[in-house]
Amino acid sequence: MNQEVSSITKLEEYKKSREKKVEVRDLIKAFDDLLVLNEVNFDIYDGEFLCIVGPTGCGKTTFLNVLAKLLPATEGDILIDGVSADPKKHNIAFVFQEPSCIPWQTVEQNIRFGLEIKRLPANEINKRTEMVMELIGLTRFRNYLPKELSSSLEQRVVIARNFVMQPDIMLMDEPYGQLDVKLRYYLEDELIKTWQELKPTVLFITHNIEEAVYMAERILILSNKPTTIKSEVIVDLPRPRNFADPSFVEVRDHITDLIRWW
Amino acid sequence: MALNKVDINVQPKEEGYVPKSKKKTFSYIQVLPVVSFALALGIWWVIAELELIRLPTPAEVIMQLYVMATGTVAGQPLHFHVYMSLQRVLIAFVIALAVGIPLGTMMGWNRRIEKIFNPIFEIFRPIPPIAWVPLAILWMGIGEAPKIFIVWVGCFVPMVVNSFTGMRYADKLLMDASRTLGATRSQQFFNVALPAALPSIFAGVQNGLSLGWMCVLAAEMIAAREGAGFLILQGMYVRNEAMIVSGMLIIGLLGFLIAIFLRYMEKVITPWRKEELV
Amino acid sequence: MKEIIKCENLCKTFFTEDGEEEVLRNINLSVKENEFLVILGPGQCGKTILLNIIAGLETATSGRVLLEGEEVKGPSPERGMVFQRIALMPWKTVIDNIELGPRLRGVPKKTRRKEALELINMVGLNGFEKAYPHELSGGMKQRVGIARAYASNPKILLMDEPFGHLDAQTRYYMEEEILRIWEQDKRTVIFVTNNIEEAVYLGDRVLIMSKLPGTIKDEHQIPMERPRDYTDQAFLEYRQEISEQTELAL
Amino acid sequence: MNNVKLKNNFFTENYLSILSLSFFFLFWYYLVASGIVSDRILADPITTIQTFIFKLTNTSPEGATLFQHLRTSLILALTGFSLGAVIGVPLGLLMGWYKPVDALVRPLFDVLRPIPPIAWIPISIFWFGIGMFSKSFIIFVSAFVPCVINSYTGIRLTNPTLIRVAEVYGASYRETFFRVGVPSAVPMIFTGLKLALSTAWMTLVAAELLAANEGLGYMIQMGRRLARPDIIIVGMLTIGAVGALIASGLQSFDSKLSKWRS
Repeated sequence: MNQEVSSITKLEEYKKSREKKVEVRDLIKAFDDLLVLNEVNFDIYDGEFLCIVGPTGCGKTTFLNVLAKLLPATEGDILIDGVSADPKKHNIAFVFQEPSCIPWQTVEQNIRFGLEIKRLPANEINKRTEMVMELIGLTRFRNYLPKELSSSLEQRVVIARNFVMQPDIMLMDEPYGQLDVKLRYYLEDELIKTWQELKPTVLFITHNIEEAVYMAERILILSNKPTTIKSEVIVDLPRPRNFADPSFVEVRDHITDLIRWW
Repeated sequence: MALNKVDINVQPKEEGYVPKSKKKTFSYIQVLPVVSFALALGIWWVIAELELIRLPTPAEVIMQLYVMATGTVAGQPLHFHVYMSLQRVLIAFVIALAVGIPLGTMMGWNRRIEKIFNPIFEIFRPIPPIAWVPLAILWMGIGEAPKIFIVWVGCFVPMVVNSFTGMRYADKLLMDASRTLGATRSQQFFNVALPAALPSIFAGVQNGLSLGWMCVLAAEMIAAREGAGFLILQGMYVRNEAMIVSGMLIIGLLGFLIAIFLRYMEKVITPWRKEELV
Repeated sequence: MKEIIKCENLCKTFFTEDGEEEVLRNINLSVKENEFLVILGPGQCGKTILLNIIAGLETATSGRVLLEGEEVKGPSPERGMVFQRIALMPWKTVIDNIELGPRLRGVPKKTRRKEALELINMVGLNGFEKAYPHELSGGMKQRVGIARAYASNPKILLMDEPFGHLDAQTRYYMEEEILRIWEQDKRTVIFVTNNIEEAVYLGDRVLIMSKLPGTIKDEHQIPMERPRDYTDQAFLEYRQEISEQTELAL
Repeated sequence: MNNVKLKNNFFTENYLSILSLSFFFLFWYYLVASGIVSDRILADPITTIQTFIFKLTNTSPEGATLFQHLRTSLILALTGFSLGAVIGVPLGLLMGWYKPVDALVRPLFDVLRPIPPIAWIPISIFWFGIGMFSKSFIIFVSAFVPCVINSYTGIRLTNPTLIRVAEVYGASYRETFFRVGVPSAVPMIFTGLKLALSTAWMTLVAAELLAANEGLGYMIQMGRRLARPDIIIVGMLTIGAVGALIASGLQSFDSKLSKWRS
């Protein structure tokens, strides 16, 4: 029982100590009469690394598209800093699951793509581009075309392109889903390092519980369709985390029990 | 308004993603085609009436079609002209099929055959089929033969080119797969290479037929007493613009029917392919 | 147990205009009957070329491949192959694709039809006999690939990263499926992959290949019983052990 | 399947081609020299070459040198072709991107599309006589249709993920047209241009055969009237060679521009 009580107070303390960045209010999404998102309510805190765990095909791509305002919600809204989210006004970043490098642009041009749309001054674009390429180790590849890159390198370019926007909210749709475990851990470490450096608010969706526990400060668990938030867990393990150490395994098994969707 | 909480356990097919701004113009889209047709007819009528350029009114064209269908043009009824054009295309098309596709496939399959025939073929390939008209007339006079020869050249070249690329670039992976199943060289040809090349061969047939259809018109305009091409040229000589325009509509209709026939044949010959986008 | 396949210091070098490229350097391996051997290596390490040489689709620069003691030249139905890009004949229905091998070898229509239906049942594709490949999902297409290889009644099954293109969820499911099929109709298997978890989940034994020029760097026995669990402690230890051996292919 | 011989010289590779070509020319020469085919309907290769050299600088017998014919034909073809491209490509792109334009233009276009360009010759001569303008109009029509179709298909095949990438960064639908739609359609636009060029070149010959007083089509027509097969063959080979030259020029430009395609 006490484990139950302590986790609630942990949640409250966690939330009190942070400022709200994104609020999702009574979000409903239905295609004709097929309900996909069923009154989704949660907040994301400034600079937080939030993971959302859900089975493939639980409407998570629709969920992210609605969050990014690529798809209109049937009901309810998403607020950034209290204002209704709008790609034109806010800086929304989205790392898609499928490869999304612009094939005819070099790595450097890809990274500048978002900044040019936002019409930032040239020197600001150059400064940020150099900085993020240095941070993610892509300087060597600046003139490569996407077809000359491996799939993991291509995904790092996409991530760099989104970090460089200094986004209000960075949505990530299972970016490492296809990669091998060794490569995945390497890229997860790099992602955490970059997040700690640039401090954006990150919403990372994945079906892999180990990956979520490895990276998240907080985890939301989605139900099966029609999707809603089933439960919420704080992960306050010290970093860098080790997937074999007992407290990690304990949190992971706890979340696996909460999910029970397969 | 609370939506009814529908308990669906089947895997829902999420709606194909349509960029959000495209969606909002959905409402008046259906009306536009009708508007544009009405607009076109209106503009045509106005220009014709005001004699801006010598253009027959739609009514005159319909009248002309009626006259030609019932009466005769240069001594022959309309359906005769159409029949002659189609007959020329058909004969040339069949000969091109019989010669072009085997040559193209063999050149694609066997390097030696390619080395022998390709150089000669490459000399004649860039020459547009209509450029053969003078030589054809010099060789065969102005009867049926030169016209069929020109249409044959038009059909032949695309068929050879497409059959060749279809065979040469057949997916190597499928060849490997058949080899692991124990296929001999000839089995690979008939069971893998040929079927894999079918879509490309069929594209050659389509290009060939549409090119052939163009060539018969040119041949008929230059030296013929009958045929669809002759019809519109005749309209020009007798300065009857209604006849030219109705002739063009007939040619357009025939071209359209040929295209429909080919699309149907594509379903029959290669039923296993996904629907193309456009 | 009987030895089915043996490779004796296989080497492969490609001679192109701009110089030579050594791909494989003295590969020695032997596979026991009904063993599930996994060859694990980073992206570019020649593991696919090694498999193609064993299948007879490519010839080695030097060294030999012995099938039950006899040297083999060129492909043969005893060495069935499942490809990463699946390689089904798009113009044939599922059942015709599976019957292709037997038909090419002249097996009478009735027997090969019966066998094909049994295989369709084995790989769980009942009801899709008449479907065309473009109507099937990735996982289903690969099941047809597996059934097609089994239809040649092979002594050994060579699988070249068969689940490389599937999404994560389908991949986990197909790994279970291939083991179920393999338990039902045991054959010797050489399974090539670049995914460590897949190697530990599937293999009786895992060979680790180095980057170009590919050599066999290490070997690990995986005596765990099946079905194995991705999250159980022993599994994680094997995964960690092998992960340290493999080279990171960024 | 084993590795390619290191050094394969030109002769051993193509001896068959050389043999077949020489046989072809010898057979051609033998046909005329031996009198099987009268030299009034076929010129042997030697005479053809002599006429070619002669025509380079002489205007007889049809009143213009080969260069003058070529110049007239090229000017005509390229004006019609570039007009067809300059109007056809943008229209095709707009039709593919904006539903209203598609709905408005498509019906008209689908009616005119099946009419082969050559069928426009009589009405064009009827309206504009046999001058430069009339022939340019015919060639414009022949180039216009393929440009529209291929540009339309090209932009319709844009990867939807790339559209979402631009929209997430706040690009308007119009801006996405320029930043994503048009560049991704470039390879197909070139397919259209190549097709338009070959159709234009062919239509030009037809137009010149029917009504012209200069140009390559006129030259081969006069060759027939004056029973000069050598002039016809020189004209035909020039038409073929120049057509192939322009096509390969376009091809090299295309491969430079769309080298990003895998």
